[in-house]
Amino acid sequence: MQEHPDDFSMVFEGAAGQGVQTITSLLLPVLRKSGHHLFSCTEYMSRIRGGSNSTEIRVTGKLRRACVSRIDLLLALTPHAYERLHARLHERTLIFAEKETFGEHWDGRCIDTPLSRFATEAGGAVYSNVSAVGVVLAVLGIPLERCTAYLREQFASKGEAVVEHNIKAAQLGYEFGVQLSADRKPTLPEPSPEQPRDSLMMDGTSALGIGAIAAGCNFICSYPMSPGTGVLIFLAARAKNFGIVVDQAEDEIAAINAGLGASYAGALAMVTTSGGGFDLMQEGMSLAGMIETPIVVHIGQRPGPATGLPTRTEQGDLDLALHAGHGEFARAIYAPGTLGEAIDTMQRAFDTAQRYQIPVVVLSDQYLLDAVSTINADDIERLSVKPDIVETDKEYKRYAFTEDGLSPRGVPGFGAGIVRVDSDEHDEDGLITESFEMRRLMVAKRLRRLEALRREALRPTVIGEPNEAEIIAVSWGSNRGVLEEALERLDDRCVAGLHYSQVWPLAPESAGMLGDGRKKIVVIENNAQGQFANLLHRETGIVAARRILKATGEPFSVEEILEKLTEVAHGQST
Amino acid sequence: MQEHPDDFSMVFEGAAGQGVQTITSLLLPVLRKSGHHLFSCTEYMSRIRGGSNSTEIRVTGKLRRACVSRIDLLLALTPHAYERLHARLHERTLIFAEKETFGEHWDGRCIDTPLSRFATEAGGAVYSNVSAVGVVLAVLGIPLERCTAYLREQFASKGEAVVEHNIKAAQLGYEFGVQLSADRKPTLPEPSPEQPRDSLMMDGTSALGIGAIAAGCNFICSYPMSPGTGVLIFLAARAKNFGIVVDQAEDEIAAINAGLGASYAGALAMVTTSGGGFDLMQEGMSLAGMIETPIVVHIGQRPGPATGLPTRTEQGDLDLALHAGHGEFARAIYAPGTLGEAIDTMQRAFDTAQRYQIPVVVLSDQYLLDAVSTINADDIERLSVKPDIVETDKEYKRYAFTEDGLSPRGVPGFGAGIVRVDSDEHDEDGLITESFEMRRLMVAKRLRRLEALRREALRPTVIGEPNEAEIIAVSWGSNRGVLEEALERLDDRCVAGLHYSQVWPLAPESAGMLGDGRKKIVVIENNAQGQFANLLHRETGIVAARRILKATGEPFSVEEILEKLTEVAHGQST
Amino acid sequence: MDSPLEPFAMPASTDVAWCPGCGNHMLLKAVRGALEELRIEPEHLVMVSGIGQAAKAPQYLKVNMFNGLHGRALPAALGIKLANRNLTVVVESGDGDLYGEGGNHFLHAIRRNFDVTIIAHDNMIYGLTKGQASPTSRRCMTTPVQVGGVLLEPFNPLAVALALDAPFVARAFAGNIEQTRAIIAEAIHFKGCAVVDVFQPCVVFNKLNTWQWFREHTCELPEEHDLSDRLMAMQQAFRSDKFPLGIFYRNDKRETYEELVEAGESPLFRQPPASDEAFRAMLDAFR
Amino acid sequence: MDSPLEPFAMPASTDVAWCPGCGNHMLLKAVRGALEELRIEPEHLVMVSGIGQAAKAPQYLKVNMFNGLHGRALPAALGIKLANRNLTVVVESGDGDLYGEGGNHFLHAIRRNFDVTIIAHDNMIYGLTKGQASPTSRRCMTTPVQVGGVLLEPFNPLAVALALDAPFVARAFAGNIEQTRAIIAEAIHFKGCAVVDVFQPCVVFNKLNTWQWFREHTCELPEEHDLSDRLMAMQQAFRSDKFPLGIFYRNDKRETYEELVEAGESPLFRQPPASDEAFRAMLDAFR
Ligand SMILES: Cc1ncc(C[n+]2csc(CCOP(=O)(O)OP(=O)(O)O)c2C)c(N)n1
Ligand SMILES: Cc1ncc(C[n+]2csc(CCOP(=O)(O)OP(=O)(O)O)c2C)c(N)n1
Ligand code: SF4
Ligand code: SF4
Ligand SMILES: [Mg+2]
Ligand SMILES: [Mg+2]
Repeated sequence: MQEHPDDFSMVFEGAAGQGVQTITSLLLPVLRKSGHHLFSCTEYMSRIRGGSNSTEIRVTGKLRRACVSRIDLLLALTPHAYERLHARLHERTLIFAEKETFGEHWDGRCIDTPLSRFATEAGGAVYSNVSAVGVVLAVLGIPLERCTAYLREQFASKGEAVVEHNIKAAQLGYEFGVQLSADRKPTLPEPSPEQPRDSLMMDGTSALGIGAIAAGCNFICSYPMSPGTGVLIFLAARAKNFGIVVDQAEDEIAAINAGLGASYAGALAMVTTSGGGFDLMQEGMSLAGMIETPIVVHIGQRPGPATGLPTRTEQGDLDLALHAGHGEFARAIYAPGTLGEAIDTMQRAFDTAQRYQIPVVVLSDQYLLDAVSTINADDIERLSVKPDIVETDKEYKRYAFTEDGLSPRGVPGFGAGIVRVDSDEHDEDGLITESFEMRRLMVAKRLRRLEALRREALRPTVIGEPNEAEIIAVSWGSNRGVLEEALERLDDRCVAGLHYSQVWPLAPESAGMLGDGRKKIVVIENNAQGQFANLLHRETGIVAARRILKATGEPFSVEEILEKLTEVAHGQST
Repeated sequence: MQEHPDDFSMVFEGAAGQGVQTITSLLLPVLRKSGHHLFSCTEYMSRIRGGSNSTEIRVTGKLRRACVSRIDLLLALTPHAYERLHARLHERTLIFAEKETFGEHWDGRCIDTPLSRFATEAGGAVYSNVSAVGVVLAVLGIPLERCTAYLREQFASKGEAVVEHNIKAAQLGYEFGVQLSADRKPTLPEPSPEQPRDSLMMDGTSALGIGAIAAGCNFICSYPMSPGTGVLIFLAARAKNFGIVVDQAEDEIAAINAGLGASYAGALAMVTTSGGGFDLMQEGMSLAGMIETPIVVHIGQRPGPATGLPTRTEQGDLDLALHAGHGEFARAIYAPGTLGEAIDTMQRAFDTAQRYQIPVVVLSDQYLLDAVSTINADDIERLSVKPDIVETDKEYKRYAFTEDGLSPRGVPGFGAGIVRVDSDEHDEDGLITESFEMRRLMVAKRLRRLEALRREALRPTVIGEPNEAEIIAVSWGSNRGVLEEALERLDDRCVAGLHYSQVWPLAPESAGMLGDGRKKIVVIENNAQGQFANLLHRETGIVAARRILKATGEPFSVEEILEKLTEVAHGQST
Repeated sequence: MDSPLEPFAMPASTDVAWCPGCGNHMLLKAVRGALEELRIEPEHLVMVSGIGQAAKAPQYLKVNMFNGLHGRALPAALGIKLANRNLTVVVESGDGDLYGEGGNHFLHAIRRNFDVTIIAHDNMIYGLTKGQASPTSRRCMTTPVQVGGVLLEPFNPLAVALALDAPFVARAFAGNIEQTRAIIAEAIHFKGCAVVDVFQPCVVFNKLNTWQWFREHTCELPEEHDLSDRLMAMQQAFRSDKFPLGIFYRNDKRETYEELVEAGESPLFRQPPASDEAFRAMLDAFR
Repeated sequence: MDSPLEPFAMPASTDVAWCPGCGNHMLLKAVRGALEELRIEPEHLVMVSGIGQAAKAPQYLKVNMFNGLHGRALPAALGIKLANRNLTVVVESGDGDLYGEGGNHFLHAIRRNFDVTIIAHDNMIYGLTKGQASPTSRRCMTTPVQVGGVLLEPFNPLAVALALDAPFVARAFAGNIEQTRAIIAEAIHFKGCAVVDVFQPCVVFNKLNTWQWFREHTCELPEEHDLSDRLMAMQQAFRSDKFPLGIFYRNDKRETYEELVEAGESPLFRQPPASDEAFRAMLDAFR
């Protein structure tokens, strides 16, 4: 029996190309059918073959949205597994591996699992991973049939032989697995009876893509860059169905300028990239600010500087997003932390971009994008996002002065007017000007909308009872799940949490919600310097007493945050 | 007699192509020879011919480094002068213009000055500007001969006829000027007897160029962009003399990457640009941070966003410079406010870049770059900046771990070793790594130098007696001169000043020098939002009570700052 | 400027920021003449430009205008065209803008072959920034940056366009206003990516390539030139003794990008958002 | 890897991140063979690359390495060469890196004609980012982004290089390791900007342009090919029935950029700073 009756954590390790992804994609649906709550996340190297990647699957009694360090079951396809993961193993971890290749660290926890033999028997080395699935199903006590139907479906297109090989491989693994002595077999958490019927399982990338489609996105132009590419692929796959124009740009500069051209002409446009690509979009951001043209920019963060660790996670580009582009203009930045927030904030991003005629950033990271969890279809709401466009008349002026600084937006070819946008300082007509007075008015016009943006900013999500607490732990973006779970496990009324899914502008109530300086503030971030803590300081005057930071390229685990918060809580009470 | 006996301000206005620059370049040396203190600055439109540009020359009793609004003498070559400058005229302003073209605003202050007639008589319309010089010399009571020798020199290469035409034009103007009734003739400030012999006159661009050459800069690769191009031209003109490799890049991305390549190979490299071009260099900044390779980046700021006002001034790119490039790495940012500071901080920029193996930004603006003033040659000190390079041996590791995070820097072709730099996360050898532990160490290594950088940061310049004052006015970059003069004129012990010529990291004494929150802080900046005030808040916790901001594209005048500070001072005492 | 009743005329008060004698004035006339000839409606035309003297051209016509960033006219034009295929899209910018800062987009716009007309104001200099070498500057010309003279081989826009199989490649000289107008009209009428490099003297900064120089160094394409022969066109593009003027190459068979792109047939601003049904159907895949 | 006594050999423990069967392995061998043949000293060689699978190549040789940003190998190489002309500079990167993200630098590096060898690992795909179209991808190939197939005309690196008068233009196929080695050796030996596009199958993501495909679609240049004739080279570069291998064009008469640049004859790191005298003399001009 595992340590936590309510929480079983499995890790599947293998080289790129060995099919660890297949293991997960077979196990997850089967486990879901059994009514379990699932969470899964992935870490992988920046290579196509070889190396050592791993996926964690948590089977839990209630919905979880974070990874744990603890591994209850490890299935290792390469000898690197031990070296990379040993610190996460515990005394009773079940380790499935082949003794022959596993190396010197073989010990009592290891179970010699002849996967390559099974694979060869089944039809070839490629089937190792499916044998592994068989082993795991048996160990978890899930009937093999639940999987075989699925295997048939998945591989039908590849011909009967392949289907049979797969099923054979699974069977061999299964037969091996059932022999595991009962006392080593784990007990999974009770399947939850009220697991809702309409639950959907997806990764963060899909959630963002769904948000974009929900918002009516009909134009995306981007240059591939991990981990931002997924959103491009998601939309490309659905382009025909939803009438989305998809263009792969020659570089990121082209991408954002094409996005702005499209938006000028009335498209609901977005681009997706990562920090390095976003560097190249800065001038485009500035242009969006100047010509008051909506654009949504998704940044899938990864560790920098420069190329850094291309397939890892970090929250190191907040400062960059806050200040991207020269000169001064309004923007908004969302940073979702759950599937629901991803779908919701992506829609808000389009809506905000349209209504305020500004560039809007959605800041995610590799961890969030690749992590798989579930959401209820019923909980997915569509905002009504409309391109905020007017039909022009002969007298139309693109930058007509108004009280709130927002001019009705026309597009070329809709109405009798002429629509001019200019990256130079311009007059109401959009024509170049050198007048200092016009400049003064236009600067004020462009910035005035910041007030309304601030008023509308999303309030942070409250976790626990901040009013009663002495300590408030703050997270943003992908760290919502880990903070929620750590606080629950900490179970100490003296510590509460706040999660920001919009990081600019900050909700005006922030200072109050953070206790106006009377509480101890702990900020949790996946970066080296505490960029959000700095922002909170600047915007609310509140200084974080403690920054819990990590910039190794890995996400925080529940245990890590729990440990740090425990430390802080103890520090407080003594 | 003018309002301020110690301060005479002349403005020369004309269309682009009419030779206003020539007027200034003839008058300044002549006035200097007479022993006057001079300050001059220029504002111009983004066009090559036409429009209306103007240059201000101040003749002062002591060294000044700021512009005034007040115009004591206006020489207008176009009718736009009135419309653009009328608010700056006073009751006794001498206005020289041609009645025929000046338009409806002709009044008692105007003196009909037939410059075109003189020009035609002298040899053609192009000589109007030289006639204007003659007029002004006469009015100021400076013998014409002081100018004719200079004219001969200047135009010798164009042939005797041109020289004669020029002299004739000057004479005609002079003869006209001497007729001005004595009571309207201004009295210049007394020439200062101890005007040092070795005083040099130059603009900010030249000062930065001199700083670069003093530091041993031997490589510049840049793409033209106003107002940053001047530094490129300055170095190109002296490339042969000083062995500087000059390359005009195809774009700004190429520029910074070539700079980094050169620096990697041992050059003392810089690039120059403006905000929009710097946007494109962000990824290169990030690369510099990652590969720990020195580079100096000069940003000549101008009003954004986007193309904005290409020939105007602003301090709107501080936030950008502070956060440029994705990921986290150390940098330093200088922002000189005088010729001396320009020469000094440019040298420091090279020195800091070399010693800390980081990108260093020098943040100037159009106003500073184009403003002409004087400096004593004796006051120009050369720092010894050496490429901090070691000869490598076989075992050489580019990123060897050391206590302070700085590894001895080798260059290819010097020694028996191999020098590898990698934009991916890397090990001590500079080879790509996927190790989380190595990542952790390298992140710490790259950031550790921030402590030393902070310790070494330049202290702000103290103006007046901050300890006694209740109010401290803070400036950075090009606003030093205007703050100094306004404080002097205010002459109120309750207000003192602090000027920052390094804006990142901030001098650690900052909070103390700002009175630790016990004084009223006023921050003066040429931008719309108060970016430096935000930085001060974030870094010292001190909130500016007042932000004096301007983002019209024009610099602050002494009068403006004086007025605002008077307001603040009165607000304080009542 | 002339009567505001003319379709593309700006108000008389319009201040044209170009120097007297500059080739841009004539080129503007040629463009306007071509637009009038083609009877294009100003509301259905978008002029796209970057930054530079040339790039100011769209400011002087009464048309929809996207005056974007230096070097980035082409991607913006692509976005506009893909968002609304009914619009006629014309890019006008400088040699520095299109071939220097924007060189990469020039390559990939041609590869896409979307329906756009690229009019390059080729004055062989950076005008707006006061006279540095541009990609098309001739060897040895000195400038304040190129103090020892230009060292780089001039960029050959026609040869590069031909190398990438641009379906319409032409050169004009603003001094021949009639020919220029005719070529531009044909280029705008052409369906696909049409490249027109137009020689345009900068009378202030380029003292080498003057009106006179261009007159002396240009000629007509040879009589026997076959504008369907890409290699022959290339041969003419390689010439540097004299620079032939005219349409070098024309290929009506290349499909345009927007014909190939599956979505976006009707203007995107008219496109209704995904129906709730379709949206829910998409979600079903995640059950 | 092999004996660490060989000049370019990495330690045996070196983990090569390429897939088994990938063309990069053979290309690496060819490059190494060329370097050994030329007896270049590793300390005087700098390999420069961008980001991608191809761009990892310099990690697997014991040489000075500047592994810079995606698309930016060429400007870095320029800076290196100008800072120290004694160094041999070789750029190795992918088709996406050099012709996509870095397209503008490709154009202007050729215009400069500095002494560099550009080895493009042309697998007609983005390998590292898992299989999107690259600039050289053939029409109609489908990928997760190009779901309806590639719509753009493939970039023709040889034709573009020839259009810009690159003085050394060649194509190789990693499958012909001996020819590849020979071409690369000649290219490195050549003084000036040498462009070598090397076909290199990506066995994981490019299911269209396989080893087999390349074998079937390549051929030798015709016997009568005159490698001093640029137009003839262009004609061969235009071919798409089969892709000829070999040196298309060679011109030994173009001066290199660094010969023309006045400063920087001795390595800049050895250059003493301006003497105080010279410095003060410069200041005198401002008196
Ligand atoms: C990113 C960026 N870099 C540089 C500039 C400065 N700049 C403006 S126009 C121009 C060159 C203009 O040359 P060209 O395109 O040939 O146009 P011309 O003025 O000659 O018509 C440059 C370098 C800029 N605006 N933006
Ligand atoms: C600025 C930037 N944009 C995008 C990327 C992501 N990226 C890395 S490699 C690559 C393409 C690789 O293709 P190619 O150059 O052909 O090399 P290959 O992997 O095929 O050898 C891309 C798009 C990046 N690292 N930096
Ligand atoms: S600077 Fe040259 S290109 Fe610009 S308007 Fe004047 S003459 Fe024309
Ligand atoms: S992904 Fe393709 S290019 Fe990259 S190593 Fe594998 S086979 Fe080679
Ligand atoms: Mg030009
Ligand atoms: Mg490739």
